[in-house]
Amino acid sequence: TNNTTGANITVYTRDTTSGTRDGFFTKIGFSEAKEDNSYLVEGYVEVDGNGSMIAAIKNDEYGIGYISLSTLSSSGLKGLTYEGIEPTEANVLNGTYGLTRNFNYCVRSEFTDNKVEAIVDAFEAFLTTSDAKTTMIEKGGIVSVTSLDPTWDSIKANYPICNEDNSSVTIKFGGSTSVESMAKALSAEFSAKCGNFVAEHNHKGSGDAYKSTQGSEKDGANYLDIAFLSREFNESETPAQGTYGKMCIDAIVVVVNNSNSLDSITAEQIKSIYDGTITKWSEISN
Amino acid sequence: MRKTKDLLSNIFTYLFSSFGIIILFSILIFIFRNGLSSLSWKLITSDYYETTYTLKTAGKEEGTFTCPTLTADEYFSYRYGVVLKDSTNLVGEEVVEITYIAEDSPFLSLINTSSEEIVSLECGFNISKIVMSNDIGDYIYALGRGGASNMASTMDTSNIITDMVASEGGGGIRGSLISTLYLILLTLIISLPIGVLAAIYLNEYAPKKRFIEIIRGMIDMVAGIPSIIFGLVGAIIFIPFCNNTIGSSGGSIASGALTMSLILLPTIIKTTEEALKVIPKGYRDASLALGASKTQTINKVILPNAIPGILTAVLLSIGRIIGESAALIYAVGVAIKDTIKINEKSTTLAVHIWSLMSGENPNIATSCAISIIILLVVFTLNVIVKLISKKLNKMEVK
Amino acid sequence: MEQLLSGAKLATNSAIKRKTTLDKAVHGVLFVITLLCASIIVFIVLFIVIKGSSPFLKNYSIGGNLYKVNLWTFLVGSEWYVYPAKYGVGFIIVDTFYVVFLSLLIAVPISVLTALFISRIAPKVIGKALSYVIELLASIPSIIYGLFGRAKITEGVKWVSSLFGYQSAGGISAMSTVIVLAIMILPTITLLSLTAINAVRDDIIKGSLALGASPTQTNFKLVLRGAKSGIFSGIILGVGRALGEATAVSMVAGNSGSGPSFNLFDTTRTLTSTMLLGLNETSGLDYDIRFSVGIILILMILLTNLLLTLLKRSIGK
Amino acid sequence: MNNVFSVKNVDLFYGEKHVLKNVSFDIPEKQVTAFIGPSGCGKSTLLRCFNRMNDLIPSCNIKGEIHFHDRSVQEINPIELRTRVGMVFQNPNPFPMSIFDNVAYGPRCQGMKNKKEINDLVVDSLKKASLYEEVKDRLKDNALGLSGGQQQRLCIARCIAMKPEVILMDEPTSALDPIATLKIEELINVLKEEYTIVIVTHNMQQASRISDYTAFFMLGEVIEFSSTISLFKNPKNKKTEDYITGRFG
Amino acid sequence: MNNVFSVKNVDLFYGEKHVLKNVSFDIPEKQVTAFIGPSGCGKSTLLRCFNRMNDLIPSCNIKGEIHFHDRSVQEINPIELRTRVGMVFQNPNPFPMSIFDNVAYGPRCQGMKNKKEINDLVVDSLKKASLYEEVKDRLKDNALGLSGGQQQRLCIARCIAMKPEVILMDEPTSALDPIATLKIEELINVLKEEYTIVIVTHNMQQASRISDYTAFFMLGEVIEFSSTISLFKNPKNKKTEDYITGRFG
Amino acid sequence: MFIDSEINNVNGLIKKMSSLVQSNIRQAIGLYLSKGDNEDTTINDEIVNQYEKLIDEVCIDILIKERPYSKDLREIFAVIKMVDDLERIGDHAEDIKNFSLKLRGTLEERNPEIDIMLDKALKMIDDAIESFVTMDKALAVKTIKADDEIDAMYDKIIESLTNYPIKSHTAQNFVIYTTLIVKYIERIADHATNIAEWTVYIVAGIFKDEIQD
Amino acid sequence: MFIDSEINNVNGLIKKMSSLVQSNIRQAIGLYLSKGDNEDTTINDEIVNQYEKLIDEVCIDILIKERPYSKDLREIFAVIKMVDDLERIGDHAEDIKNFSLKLRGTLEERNPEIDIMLDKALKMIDDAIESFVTMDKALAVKTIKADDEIDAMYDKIIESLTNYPIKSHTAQNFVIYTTLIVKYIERIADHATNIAEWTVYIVAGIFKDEIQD
Ligand SMILES: Nc1ncnc2c1ncn2[C@@H]1O[C@H](COP(=O)(O)OP(=O)(O)OP(=O)(O)O)[C@@H](O)[C@H]1O
Ligand SMILES: Nc1ncnc2c1ncn2[C@@H]1O[C@H](COP(=O)(O)OP(=O)(O)OP(=O)(O)O)[C@@H](O)[C@H]1O
Ligand SMILES: [Mg+2]
Ligand SMILES: [Mg+2]
Ligand SMILES: O=P([O-])([O-])[O-]
Repeated sequence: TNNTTGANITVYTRDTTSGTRDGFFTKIGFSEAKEDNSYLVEGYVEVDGNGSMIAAIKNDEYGIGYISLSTLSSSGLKGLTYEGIEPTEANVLNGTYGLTRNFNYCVRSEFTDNKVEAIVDAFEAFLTTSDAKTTMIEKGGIVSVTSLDPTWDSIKANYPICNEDNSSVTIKFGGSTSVESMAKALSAEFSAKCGNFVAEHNHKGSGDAYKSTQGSEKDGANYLDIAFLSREFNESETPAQGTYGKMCIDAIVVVVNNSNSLDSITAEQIKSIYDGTITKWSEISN
Repeated sequence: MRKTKDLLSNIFTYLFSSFGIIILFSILIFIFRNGLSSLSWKLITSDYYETTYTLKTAGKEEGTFTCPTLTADEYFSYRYGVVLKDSTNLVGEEVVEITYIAEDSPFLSLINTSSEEIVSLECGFNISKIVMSNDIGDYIYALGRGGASNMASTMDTSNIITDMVASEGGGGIRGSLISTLYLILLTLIISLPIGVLAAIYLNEYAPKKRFIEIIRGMIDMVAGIPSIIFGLVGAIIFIPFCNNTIGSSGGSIASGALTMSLILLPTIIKTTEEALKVIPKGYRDASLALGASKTQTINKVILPNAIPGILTAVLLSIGRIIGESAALIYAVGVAIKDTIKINEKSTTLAVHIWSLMSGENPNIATSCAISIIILLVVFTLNVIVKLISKKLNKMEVK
Repeated sequence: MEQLLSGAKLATNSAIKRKTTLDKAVHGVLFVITLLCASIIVFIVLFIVIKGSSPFLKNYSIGGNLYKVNLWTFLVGSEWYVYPAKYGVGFIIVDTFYVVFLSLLIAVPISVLTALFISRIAPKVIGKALSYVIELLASIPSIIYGLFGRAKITEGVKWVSSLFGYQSAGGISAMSTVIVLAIMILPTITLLSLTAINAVRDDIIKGSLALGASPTQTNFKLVLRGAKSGIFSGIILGVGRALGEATAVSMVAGNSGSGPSFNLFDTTRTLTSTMLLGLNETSGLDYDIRFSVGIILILMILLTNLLLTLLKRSIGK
Repeated sequence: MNNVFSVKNVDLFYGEKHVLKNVSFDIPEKQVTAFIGPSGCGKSTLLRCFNRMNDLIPSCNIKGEIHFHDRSVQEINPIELRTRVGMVFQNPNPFPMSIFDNVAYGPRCQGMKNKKEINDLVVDSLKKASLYEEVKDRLKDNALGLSGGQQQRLCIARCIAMKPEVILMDEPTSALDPIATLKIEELINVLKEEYTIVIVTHNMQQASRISDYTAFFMLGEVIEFSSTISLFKNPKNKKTEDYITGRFG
Repeated sequence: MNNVFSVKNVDLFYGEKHVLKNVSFDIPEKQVTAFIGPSGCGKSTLLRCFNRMNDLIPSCNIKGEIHFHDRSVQEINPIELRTRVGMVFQNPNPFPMSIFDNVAYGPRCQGMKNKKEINDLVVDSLKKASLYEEVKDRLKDNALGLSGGQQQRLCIARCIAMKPEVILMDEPTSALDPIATLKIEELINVLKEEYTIVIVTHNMQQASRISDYTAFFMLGEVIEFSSTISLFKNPKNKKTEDYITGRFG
Repeated sequence: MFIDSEINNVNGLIKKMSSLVQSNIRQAIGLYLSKGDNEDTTINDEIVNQYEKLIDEVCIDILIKERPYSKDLREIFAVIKMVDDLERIGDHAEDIKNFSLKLRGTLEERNPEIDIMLDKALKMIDDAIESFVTMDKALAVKTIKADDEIDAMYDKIIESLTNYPIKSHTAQNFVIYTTLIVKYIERIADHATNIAEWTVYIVAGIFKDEIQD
Repeated sequence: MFIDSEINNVNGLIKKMSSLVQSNIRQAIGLYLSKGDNEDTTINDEIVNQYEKLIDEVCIDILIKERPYSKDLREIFAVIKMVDDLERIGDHAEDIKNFSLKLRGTLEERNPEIDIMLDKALKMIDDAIESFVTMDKALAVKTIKADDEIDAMYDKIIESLTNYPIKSHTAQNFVIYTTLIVKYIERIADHATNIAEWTVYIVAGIFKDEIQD
C-alpha cells in the first residue's frame, strides 16, 4: 500500500550528542551533519532518543530515520536494505553491512581507591572473555565468540580482588544510553563473579564517557569509573593508553514506516534525503 | 430572546465542559488502558535490579527426565528436567523463564561461579544465557533473546554448562517508591517549618509597609519560576553543597530535597497564609485581650486552627514532589536504585518513568502502571488529608 | 481591692516580662526566616545570571576553535544550531509565546466553563467527583502528558493536517504542543476557577435570581464576572505552567532548528524544550547557553506575570 | 382592600422538619406587613415562598396554597414571579459591578436594550430609593465602595428597577447602623404608596414603627395577625403578649 | 464613688485621621457606663484604649492621659493591663476548643497549672456568666456548638475567669437575637455588682436599660456624659437630644 | 425580667400612695363625722404630692428604660393617669378636712344621706384601689356602676341643702360648707371611678366608653 | 421624621381640643354673666371627651411606634397628663352651664369679684393653652403665678357668700349655686395651672415643685 508517491519526506534525526547519530552520519558520508543541524534539510525533526525515534516514525508514514539494529525487531518499523545488504547480524559480522558503529568503553586513568582500580582492571579483562561477549550478544551487541576467547574462569586467578567480598565497593558506570542495557547486564554478571561489588549506573550519553572518566568532569560530581561510548572518540577526546577499548559492533538501520513501500536505500540517497536534495518520496525509486 | 440566549449559553457550557471532561477522562483512560496490565503487587515490591546468579553445573549430566504437559511457549529440556517459557519481565523485555523444575534436576544443585556454593534455581527465575563448550573448545551458547525453544534444545546437546546467568526479580519500583517517600519526608522537614514560620510572620507580624509588599512579591516570583530552572539551580548549588557537607557524590536525595524545598516554599507560604487569613480576627483579639502574649496566641490559637490549611499545603507539596520530574532530573539524577540513602542518587517515581521512557526501549506500559500508582498515592493522600483536616477543623462544628 | 490583687496575682511581673522578651525574640526569628524565603529569588536569579551570562563574556573552545556568543544575535537570532554554536533564541521566544498563547485560547474557555459546570450546573455528587478527578490530574507527572500527546494527540493532529492537505511530521507540530499544553494547564485553571466560582457569595447569586434573572444569566453575567479575579489568577498560573513546562513539550514539539514558524502543523521549539534537549550530555558552551535561555525564560515569565497582574488589576476594578 | 398574596393552610417541610404549620393569612395591597417572631420560627421561610426562592432548596416541600392575586405561585413561572415580586436581603448584596450596572442588571436581564430607556430607569429607580443625590456623580464606581446603608438602598433601587408590585424584605436593616436603619425605614414609608411591602424583622420597634399589619410567628405557626398597633397595644394571644413584652425564654 | 478609669484630654489619631478629640471623663467603679453615638464616632476606639488593644494598630497615636486607678495605662504592661481589664467583642468569638478550655485559656496563659484550681475557676466563671447550668454536661464539647447567645456568655465567662476589675464590651449583643440579647442584658445587670462595666452599644434602648452612666459621642467628641436616665430624659446638649430622639442625619 | 420588677415597683408605690390617700380621706371623713371634734388628724397632702411626682418619674424612667408594649404599656399609661386621680382624692381629703374644721361646733342638723354617701364613696375608693391591686375587672366595673348612685345622691343632697332652713349665719355657713364637702365627695367618687376605669383599661385594653358590664 | 409628624399631630389635636374647651367655658361663663339669659349654648362635653380619648390613644400609639426619648417623651407624657386637665375644664364648663341655668332669673345681687375671678380664670386658661402651643415657659410660669390670685379671690368670695343675706329660698339657692360655680372656677384655674406646669415640664424638664422664678 504505497501511497507515499508525491508526499514529502519527513526527516528524523537524533540530537547532536547522540552516538547513533554520529555513527550514522559518519558512515553515510555526511560527517558535516554529525553535530551540526544546519546542514540538514529544512523541516527535519530532532528527537531525543531511540524510543522517540521509533515512536515518531511509527506514527509518520512519510518519515525516515535510523535506529539501532538491536531494537529493530521489536520496533515494528521497516528496516531498509543498505547498499543492497540486509541489516542482519550475520551481515554485520561478515562485514558486508556497512552502516555500523562500535561500542567502546573507557575507564579512569587515575583512581583514589585501590579496590576500585583492581575491580575496574578485572572488568576490562572480563570484557574480553566469552562470558562477557555472550552477554553482549544477548543484549544486542554484535561480536563473534571464538574458542580463542578465554572464559572468566580461566583468567580469574589473575584477579584476586574478585575472591574478596566487594559488597562495600561501588563502581560507577555510565556513558552511552545505547549501551546502557548491555552495560547493566555486564555489570550485573560481573558483580556476581567478582565479589558482589555494587554497580551504580548513570547513563546520560556517549559524551560523558571521556569527559567523566578522564576529561573535564573526571573529578566532578558525576565522575565515572567505567564509561561506554556508542561511537568513536573524537579529536578532543584523548584517553590514555590502555584505558579504553572496543567491545562490540552495533548496526544502525535506516527505518521507514511499515506502510512505506520502499525496501532499500543507498548511502547516496540517504545523504540526499538528509541534506534536502531529495524531498519527495517519488524521487526515490526502488 | 432571553430563552435563545440562555439556550446558546447553555449549549456552549455543556459543549466546552464536556469537551474538557472528556479530555481529562481520556488521559485517565489512556493511563489505565496502558498501565493496568503491568500493574501488580510485584511491581511495587520488587527491586529494579534483578538478582543475578552466575552458575555452572557440577559435572556432566546425562539424566533424561520425562516431559510434563506443556502449554504454548513452553519447552522442556530432557537433559536438565526444566521447562522454559518465553515471557516478558516487569520492564517489558522478552525473557526466558523457568516454569518447572523436575525433582533431581541438576538445576537444583548448580554451583555459583564465584562463591562455589550450591545454588538451586526455582520456578520464576529467568535464564539470560547458557554457555557450554564442546569438546574442541568452541563455545555453544543459548541466549534469552533467542527464545525458550532454542535454549531448551541447546541445553539438550551433550555439553557441560560452563557459564550460565540466571536472574530473579527486577524491574520493580520499590526503590523509587521508597526514595520518593524519603524525598517527600526530607523536603517537608526542610520546607514546612520554614514556610509555616514565614507565613506566620507575613500574616501575623509583618507591618503593612512597602518593604513587606516587596518581600511578598519576591516570594510570589519564586512561585512563577519553572521547575526546570530550579533543576539548574539545584545542579549548580545544592549538588556541590551536599557533596561538600554530607559526603554525597553527584546528585542525592538531599540535594533533591533542598531543590524541592525551594520550589515548595512559596506554595507552603501561600497556602498557610490563606489558612491563617481565614482564622477570624476575633480569635487573636480575644486571646490578646485575655492577657496572652503574642507568642502564646500563635501557639495556642492560631497554629492549631491553621492545621487544616497546613495539611493542605502538605498535600499540595506532596503532589508536587510526586509529579515533579524536570527539576529532579538535574538535582538528583536519573539513576534508579534499590538501596536508598539520603546522600545518594535515586529516582522518584516520576523520574523513574522518565528513565524508563528515555532509554533505548521505552516502556509505556510500565510507565503508565507507575502513573496509576502515583494517582493512587495522591488520591489516598487527598482523602486522608481531607478526612484529617475535617476532623481537625475546629472552626466547623460537627 | 481584693479583686485587684487576684487579677494581679494571675499575672506576676516576672512572668509578664518573660513573655514580653519571648515575644520579641520570636518576632526577630520569624523575620529572619521570612527574609530568607524572600531572598530565594535573588539567589536563583543571581546564579542563573552568572552562569547564563558567561557565553556572552567568555570564549569557549570547541574543536580547537574559540567561540563566544554575541548577545544581540542571541536575542534576535532565528536559528539554533548547537554546532557551530549558532545560538539564536529570538525565534524560540516567538514560537513559545505563540504556542502558549494558543494553548491558553483553548484551555481558558474550556476550563472556565468546566469549572462553571462543576460548580453550578452539575449535580453536587458529580461535581464533587469531577473536582476530585481534576485535582488528581493536576498531580500526574508531566511526562505522562507527553506520552499521551505523542501517542494520541499527534495522531489526531496528523489526521487533521491531512484534512487540510498538509503533511505534518507525524503530528509532531506546534498544534500538538498547543494541545498538550492546553491539556496540562486545564486542571490548574479549572481548579482555580472552581475555587473562585465557589467563592462567589451565595447571597449575590440569590440576589440575581430574586431579580428574575434566569440561572444561566446569573451564571454568565454574575458568577463568572464575580469570579474573574480568581479566574485570572488561574490563568496567570496556567501561563506560568505552560511557559515552564519542559518534559511533555519536548516530546511533541519537534524542536525545529530555525523559525519562527506560525504554521500550526510545522514543528516548533520552545525555550524549555531547548533547555531540556540533550542537556544531560553537554558541557561547555552548549551547557552554559541553556542558562542563558533560562534567564530569558525567567524574564519572560516574570514579565508576563507582571503584565497579567496589571491587567488583572485594571479589569478587577 | 385588595390582597396581593393569600396564604392558605400552608405547611412547609425541609426534609423531615416541619417548618411552617398550617399558616393562613392575606397580605394586603400597598401596605407594609411585618413578620416578627423568635429566631428560627419560619419568617424568612414564608417570605421566600412568596417569590419561590425556596425552589433553590432541594429539600424544601410545600403543601397548601399561596396565591399571588388569583394564581397559585406554583403555577407562575418563577422568573416571571420574581420580576413581579422583588426581594431585598438581610445583608446588602450589591453585585460587584458599577452602581449603574447594578440597577440596570434586572432590566437588562429582561432584555431591555435601549440605552436611554435604561438610563432613565436607573436614574428613576435610584431616585425612588432616595439614593440618587448621594451617588449621582459616581454611577460608574463600584457599588462595593458604598456604605452599608447606601448598599442596601442600592439593593432596593435594583429591585424597584424591575417595577415589581411587591417588595419582600428579609431583615433589611439588621446589618445597618441606626442612622442607616432610619433612612431605610423612611424609605419604606415612602415606598408603601406604590408598593406592597412584606418585611421580616427582629426588631419589634421597627415592626411597630413602619408596618401597618404584623404577623407574629412562633415555631412555624402564625400566632397572631392583625393591625400593627392593635397587636402591640392589645395583643389577642398570650404568646404574642409574652413575646412583645420580652417575657420569653 | 471611686473612678476606675479617668480619661483626660485624650486625642487619638489613626495616621492623619483625628478620631478622638479632647475626650475627658471618668468611668465610675462598679457601675455600667454605656458609650453611644453614631457609627464611626470613636466609641470602640476609646474602649480599646482602656486595655491598649489599640497598640495593635500601628498607625494609632494617642495623646493625653488615661489613668487606670492611679497609673497611666501607657505605663502598665499591656499583658498585665489586659488581665485586669477584660474585653468582650461584638461577635461572639469563643476559641474553637472545648467550652472548658475556652474558660481556662486565660488563666493557663498566665501560668496557672493546678488542675483543681483551674477546674474550680472554670466552674465558678461559668456560673457567674449564668451559663453553667446550660453547659455543665458538655464542658468538653466544642464551644462553637453553642448558640450565639451562649457563645457570648461563654466569652464573658472567659473574661471573668481572669478575675478582671473591668469588663469592656463592644456591642456585645449586636450579633444576637432579641432573646439572647435579653439574657446578656440581665447578666450585665448582675455582673455590675462585682465589676465595672463599660459597654459600647448602638442600641439606645439597651444603653438606657442597662447602664448607669452614658457617654454620648459624636465625631470623636464626648458631647455629653451623665447619668443614663437624665441623659435620656433631659439631655443637656441639643446634639444629644437630636441623636436620642432620632433627629440626626 | 427587668420590666416585671419595675412594674412591681410602680405598683408598690401606687399601693403605698393609695393607702396614704385612703387613710387621709378616712381621717377627713372622720373629722366631718365627728363634727370636727377629733382635731389631731395626720393628713399630710404634701406626702401624697411627693408620691405623685415619684410615680410620674418612675413611669417616665420605665418608658425610657423598658419601652413597654401591650399590657405593660397600658399599665404604665394607666398609672400615669390614675396617679392624678389619687392625688386629687388626696387634695379633696384635705379640702374636706378644712371644711369639716369650719363646721366644728355647728349644731345644725346634718342630712343623714351625706353619711351614707360618704360611706359609699369610701367604699368606691377602696374598691377602685382593690380592683387595681388585684387587677379585678369585675370589681372595677362594679365600682364604676356605683358612681351613678353617688351622683344621684349628690343631686338629692344639693337639692335638700337648697331647702335647708337658714336661720342663722351659722346655718348659712353650714349650708355652704356642706355643699362644698358634698361636692368633694362627688368628685372623690368620680376619681375612684376613673381609677376603676383605668384598671379596666389595663386588664382589658378598653377605654371607659367601651366598658359594657 | 416620623416622630415630628406624630407630635405635630398630637399638638394639633390638643389645640383643637383646647379651643373647643375654651369655647365651652366661654359660653358657660357667658351664660352665667348673662344671668342665664342666653339659652342656646352649644356646649358639648361629649366631643371634648372624645378628644380626650383620641389624644390618649394617639399618645399610646406614639409610645408604641416611636418610643420617644427626651423632649418628645416629656411632651407625650405631659400631653397625657394635660389632656385630663382639659377634659376636666370641659366638665366644669358643663357644670357651670348647668348651675348658671339654675340661677336664671335670680335677681340676687352678684358679687362683682366673681366676674373678675371669671375673667382671670379665662385668661389663665387662654394663657396656659397659649404657653403650651408656643412652648412659652415664661407665659406658663406667669400663668402658674396667677393661680394664687384666683385662690385668694376664691377664699374671699366664699367668705362673702357665707355672709350673703339669705332672705328667701331663691337667695339660698343662689348662694349654694354660686358657691359651686365659684368652686368650679377655682378648679378650672387649678387645671389651667396644671397645663402651664406641664408646659414648663416639656420645655425645661422640671416638675412643678421645682419651678422657681
Ligand atoms: N435550607 C434549610 N434546610 C433545612 N432547614 C432549614 C433551612 N432553612 C431554614 N431551616 C430551618 O427552618 C426553620 C425556619 O427557618 P427561617 O430561616 O425561616 O427562620 P427565621 O424565622 O427567618 O429565623 P431568623 O430570624 O433567625 O432569620 C429553622 O428552624 C431553620 O433551622
Ligand atoms: N485601624 C484603623 N485605622 C484607621 N482608621 C480607623 C481604624 N479603626 C477605626 N478607624 C476610624 O476611626 C473612626 C472611629 O472608629 P470606631 O471604630 O471607634 O467607631 P465606632 O464609634 O466604634 O463606630 P461603630 O459604631 O461603627 O463601631 C472611624 O472613622 C473609623 O473609620
Ligand atoms: Mg430569617
Ligand atoms: Mg465600634
Ligand atoms: O546515543 P548514545 O550516545 O546515548 O548512545
